Amino acid sequence: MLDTAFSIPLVALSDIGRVISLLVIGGGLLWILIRSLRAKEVDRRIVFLFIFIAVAAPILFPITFQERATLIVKRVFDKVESSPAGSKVLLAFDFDPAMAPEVQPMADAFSRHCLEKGHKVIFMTLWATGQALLTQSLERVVRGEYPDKLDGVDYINLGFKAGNENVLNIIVTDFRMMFPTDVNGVPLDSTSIFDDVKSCKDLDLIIAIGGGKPGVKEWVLYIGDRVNVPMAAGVAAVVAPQLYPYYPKQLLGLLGGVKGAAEYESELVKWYPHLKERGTPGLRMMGPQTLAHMVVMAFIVIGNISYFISRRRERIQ
Amino acid sequence: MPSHPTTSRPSHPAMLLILFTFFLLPCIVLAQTEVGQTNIEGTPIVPDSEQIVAAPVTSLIAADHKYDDGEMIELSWVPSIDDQLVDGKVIGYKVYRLEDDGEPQMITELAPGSNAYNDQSVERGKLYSYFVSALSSNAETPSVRTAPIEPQREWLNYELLNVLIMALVLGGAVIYFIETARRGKKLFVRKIAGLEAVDEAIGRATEMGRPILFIPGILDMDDVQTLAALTILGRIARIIADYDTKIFMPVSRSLVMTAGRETIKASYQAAGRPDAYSDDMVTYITDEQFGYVAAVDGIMVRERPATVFLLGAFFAESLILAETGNSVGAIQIAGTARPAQLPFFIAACDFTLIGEELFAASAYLSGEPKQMGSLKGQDVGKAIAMAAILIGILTVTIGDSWDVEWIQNITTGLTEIFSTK
Amino acid sequence: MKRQVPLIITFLIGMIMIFSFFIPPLEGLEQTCSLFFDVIAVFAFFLGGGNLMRIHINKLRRRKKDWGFSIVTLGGFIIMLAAGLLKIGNPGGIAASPTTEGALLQEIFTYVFLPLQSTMYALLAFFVASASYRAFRAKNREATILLIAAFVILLGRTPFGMMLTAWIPESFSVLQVPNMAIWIMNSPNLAGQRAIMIGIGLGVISMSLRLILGIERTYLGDESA
Amino acid sequence: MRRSTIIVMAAVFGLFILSWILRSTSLASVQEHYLIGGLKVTFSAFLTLAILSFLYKDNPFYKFAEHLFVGISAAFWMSMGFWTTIVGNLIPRLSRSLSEFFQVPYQPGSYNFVYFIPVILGIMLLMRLSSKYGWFARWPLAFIVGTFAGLNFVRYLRSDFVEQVSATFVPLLVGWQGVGHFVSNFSLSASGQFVAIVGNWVIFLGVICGIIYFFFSKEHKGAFGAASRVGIWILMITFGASFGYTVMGRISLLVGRITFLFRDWLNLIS
Repeated sequence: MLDTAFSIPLVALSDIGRVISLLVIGGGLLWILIRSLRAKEVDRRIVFLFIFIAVAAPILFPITFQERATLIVKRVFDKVESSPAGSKVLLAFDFDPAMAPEVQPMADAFSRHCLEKGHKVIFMTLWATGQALLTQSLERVVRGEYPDKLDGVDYINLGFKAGNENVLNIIVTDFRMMFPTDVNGVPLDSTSIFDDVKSCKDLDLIIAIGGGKPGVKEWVLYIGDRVNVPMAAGVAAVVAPQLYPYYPKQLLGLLGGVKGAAEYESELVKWYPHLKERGTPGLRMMGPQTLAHMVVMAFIVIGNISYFISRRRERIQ
Repeated sequence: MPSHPTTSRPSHPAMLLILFTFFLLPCIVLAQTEVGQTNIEGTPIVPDSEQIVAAPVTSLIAADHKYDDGEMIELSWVPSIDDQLVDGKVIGYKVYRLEDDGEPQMITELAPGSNAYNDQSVERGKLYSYFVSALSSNAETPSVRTAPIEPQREWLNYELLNVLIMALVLGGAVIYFIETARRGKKLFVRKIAGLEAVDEAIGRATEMGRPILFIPGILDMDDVQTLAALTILGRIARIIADYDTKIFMPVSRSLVMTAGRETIKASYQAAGRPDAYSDDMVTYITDEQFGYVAAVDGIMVRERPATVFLLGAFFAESLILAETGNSVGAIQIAGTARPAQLPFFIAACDFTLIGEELFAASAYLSGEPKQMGSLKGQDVGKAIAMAAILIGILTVTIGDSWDVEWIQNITTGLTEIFSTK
Repeated sequence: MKRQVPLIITFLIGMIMIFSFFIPPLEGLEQTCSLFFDVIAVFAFFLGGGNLMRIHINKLRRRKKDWGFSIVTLGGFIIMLAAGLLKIGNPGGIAASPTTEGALLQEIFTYVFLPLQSTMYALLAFFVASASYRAFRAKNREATILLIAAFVILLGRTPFGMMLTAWIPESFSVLQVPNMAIWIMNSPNLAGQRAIMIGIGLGVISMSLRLILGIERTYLGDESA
Repeated sequence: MRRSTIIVMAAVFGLFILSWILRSTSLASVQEHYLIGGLKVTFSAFLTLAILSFLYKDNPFYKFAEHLFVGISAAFWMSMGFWTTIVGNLIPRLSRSLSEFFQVPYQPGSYNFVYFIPVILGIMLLMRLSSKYGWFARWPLAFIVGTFAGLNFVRYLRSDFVEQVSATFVPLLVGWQGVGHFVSNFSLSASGQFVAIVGNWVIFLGVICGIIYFFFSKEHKGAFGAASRVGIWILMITFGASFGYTVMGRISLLVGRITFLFRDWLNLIS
C-alpha cells in the first residue's frame, strides 16, 4: 500500500508517461506519414517498433475504458445466472499457453461465475498443453478463491486425453469409457458430482473455451448438435467470425476475444461487486488493445496514402 | 414428431421420396414402440398421522429412449401438488426401480421441482418398472408403479434419416459423375486463379536457383485439407522433378512426413527420375504448432526459397509464415479451408485458394476424370442447397407475411428435412 | 499386400464410422475405433520423437551447417522426456497427474515451454501491423471492399468508434460505427461464412467418400512402391 | 566466429547474469530457493527476448531458442500422450499387473483383447523408422484416414451442410407495416425494420452468390458470372470483417508477453 504522499507524484508520473508515450506515437506516425507523402516506404522493423510502444506504454501507464455487454455475450451470462444452483456445467479449456492471454480471462470469469452460483463444474481439456494451464488455473481460481468447495463434489478436473474430437465422440455417450478416473486417478464412480452423469446428455450447460482445433467447432459438431444440452462458447477473436453461423441456433451465445471477456467481466462485477478485487484482466487489457488498434488503423491509412501517391507518380511518368 | 400435412406439393419425385421416407416411416415406427404407462393397481402407502405427508407425483410414464442401442429409459411425471417453492412440503424425490419384478431399489435422489429422469443403467432383455416417491421432511409417498418395460434396441436412427438420405443423394451424385467422367465424357472445370501461377512459380525458382518450400499445414493425416494438400503436392512434385528444382518440405506430423515422402517419391518415379529423390526432402520438425513455426521461420530466412506453397490446414501461424516468406521475397501460393486464416493469406500472399478451391485444385491440376467427376458431384450438392434455400426463404416470407397455411407447411417440411435436432 | 490391405482397411473402417452414425447398435464399435485411434495417435508422437532423434543425430554426425544447435534440440528433448516419462520431482509420485505443481515437467513447461510458445504466438501482433501497412491497399475493387469492412470492424471494436458517431440519433443507430460492426458481423459476414462453410462441407464430404472408396490414394504413394 | 559477435554475446550474457542477481536479491525475502527462482524468471525472459529478436533479424539467440523449443515440445507431447492415453486408457484394459504398477484402476472385460489391435497398428507405425519395413506404416495410416473420412463425412454433412441450409430460411419481410414505417427507423434495435430486412436480404443474396462463386463445373459468365462476382464481394467483406475482428486478439497475446516482462522480470508494475 502506498502512502498518500507517495501516490500523488506517482499519479502525476503516470500522467506524464501517458502524455509522453502518446506524443511519441503520434509524432512518429506523423513522421511516417510525411515520408509516405514523399513516396518512401518505411522498413517493417519501424512498424514493429511502433506496435511495441503502443502496447507497452499503456501497460506501464494504464488507461481504462468502460464496457457494456452486447446481446451475444449477455445471453451467456444470463444462462449461467438463471440456471438453478447445483446445475452441472462442463467447462472445456481447449487452449494452450500461447492463446491463454486472450481466453484465460474468460475461463476465469466463467469459473468464478459458476462457483459463485453454486453450480457443479466439470473441467476438462482436449489439449495436452491445456492440462498444465488447467492445473494452474484451478490452483489459483478454484482452490485459491473458493477453499470451501470440494474436489469431486463441487468441481472435478478430468484433465487431458489424447485423441481430439474422438474424445468428444466417446463422452457424448459415456464419460467413464474415456475418463475412468479424474486427473488425480480418483475413479469417477467415487465422486458425487458424477453420481447421475453418464454422458454429456446429463449436463445442464456446456461452455467450451478455445480458439484452435479441436475447439468450439468440434464441440458443436460432436456434442452440441447431438445432445439436447445448451451450449455456449468463449473463443479467441480469430475464430469468432466463423462461429457466427452457429449462433443462436447451435450456440446460445459467444464471447469473442478480449472484448467479449471484458464485456462478461463488466456484467459479472455488476452482479457480484466483490469480484472486482479479484481482478478484471479483460477490462484491463482493453487499454493497450485500443491504442494498438489505432496504430494499426493509422498504418492502413498511411499505407494506402503512399500507395495512391506512388501510383499517381507512375502514371505521370 | 409433427406429422407433415399433405398440402405441400413437391414437384420433384426425389423430393417426394424424401418427404415420404422421412415423415411416414417414423410415424410407423413411433406407433409400434411401447410405452410403459402408469399401472392403476399401485397403491400408496398410508402414512402415520403425525407425519408431514406430501401428495404423490402423478402421470408417471416410463418410455424407451428412442433410437439407441437399448441403453436408456426415460421417466417423466407431474410433480406433486405440494411441490412449491414457498411452503412446499416436498424436499425432493426418490426414483425406485424394480428389475424383473424383484425388490425395489432406489436409483437416484432428485431435487424438488424435478419432473423427469433418464435411467441409463439398464440392460436389454430385462424388464423394468419404476415408481417415484415424493419426500417430505419425515415421510415418503410413493407413486403408482409403471408397467414393466424393456429397453429397446433400434436398428436405424430415424431422427437422422434425412441425413442418411442426403448422404446417399450426394454420395450417389459424386459416384455417378465419377463414372460418367471415366467413361470419357469431358467435364468442365472453371479456372482457379491461384493455380494458373503454379508453373510460373516453379519456373521462377528454377531460374533463380533457389529452393521451393512446401508447407502442408499443421494438421495430421486425419484432416482432409492435409490430404488435399498432398494430392496437390503430387502434381507439383511431378513438375519440379521435370524442372530439376530443389523442393523442401518441413512437416509437423510424423504421419504427414511418411505420406509426403511416399507422394514425392512416386512423383519422381513417374517423372522417370527416381535417383533425384531423397528422403531429406521431407523433414519432421515437431508436433508443437509454434515450435514448428519457429523452425520454419528459421528455414525461410536461412534457405531463402524463391517459391513458397502454403497449402493445407493453417491456424495462427498463417500470417507469421506468410509475412516471413514475403520478407525474403518469395512468391507465395496459399490455400486453406480455414476461414479464419483466409484474410491473412489473401493479404500477404500472391495467390490464394479460397476454401473449397483447395479441394478443387487437385482436380484442376490433374484433370483426372475421377477428380473432375467428384467436383461435378459437389456442385449437385450446391444446387440442392441453393434450391432449398430459395424455396425456404420464399415460403417463409410469404407464409409469415400473408399467413398462407399450406405455404407455411412447406416451410415446416423443408425445415424438417434440413435440420437434425 | 502393400497396397490392397490399406485400401481395404480404409474402406471397412470408413464404412463402420458412417453406418454407426445411423445405426445405434453399432455405436459401441464406432467408439472402440475412436479409442484405437487415440492409442495410435500416441504412437505417432513416439514416431515423431524417433524421427527427431534421427534427424538431429544425423546432422551431428555429418557435421551439417548449424550442427551445434542440434545438441540443444537433443538435450532439450532428452531432459524433457526423462522429466515426463519418469515423473521426476513429482510430489504425488507415480499416481499423480504428470502436470502436478512442482514436477520437473511442469517447471520446464512454465519457465521454458510457455515463454517460447507464447512469444512465438505474440509475434503475430507485429506481423498484423506490418501486413496492414504493406498489404491492405486498395489495389482493386475486391481489395477495397475488404479494406473498408476491416476498417469498420476495427473502429467498431474500440471506444473511439462510439465517440466518433455518438451524435447519430437512435433512429439511425445502425450508422453508429459499433452497430455497423455488429451488423456486418451478423449479416454479410454470416452469409459469407455460411457459403464458405457449405462449400467446404461438400468438399470434405466428397473427399471423404473418395478416400473411403479408394479413388483417392495419393497419400499411400503410387502403384510402383 | 567474428570478434564483434563474441562481444555481443558476452554483453548479452553479462546483462542476463546481472538480471539474475538483481532478480534473486529481490526474491530473497519471499522465496526460500531465491537463486533458482531468480534463474527461472530470468531464463524465461531471455527466451522471450530471444524470440522477439527474430523481428530484427535471424541470430544465434533465436536459433538457440528455436532448437530448444523443438526438442522440448516433441518430448512434452510424447510424455503427455504416454501418461494420459497409454497409462490412462490402454493399460487398464490390457494388464492387471501393469495397472497395479502404474496405480490405475484395472478395468476387466471379456473383449479387452481387442485393445491389442491398436498396439499392433502402433508398432507397425513405428516400423516407419526402418527403411525396409517402412511400408507396414501404411496400415495404421489407412486406419486413421478411414476413421476420419468416415467421421467427417457424416458430421460435416450434418452440421455444415444440412443444418446450415435450414438456418438460412430467413423471412425477407420482417413484420411488414407499410413503407412509412419501413423508411422511418434505421436503428439496429428490434423495432428497426429497415435494418432487419436489409440484413436478411444480404444473408439471402450473400449465401446464394457465395455458393455460386464456388460452383466449379459451370463457366462464370453472364448472369451467373455477375452473381459469382457479387459472391466474391461478399467473401471479401467476410474476410475483412475477420481480419478486423482478429487484430484485437493478436494484440492481447503481445500484452500477455509484455506484462510478463514488465511485471515478473523487471518488477516495473505490480
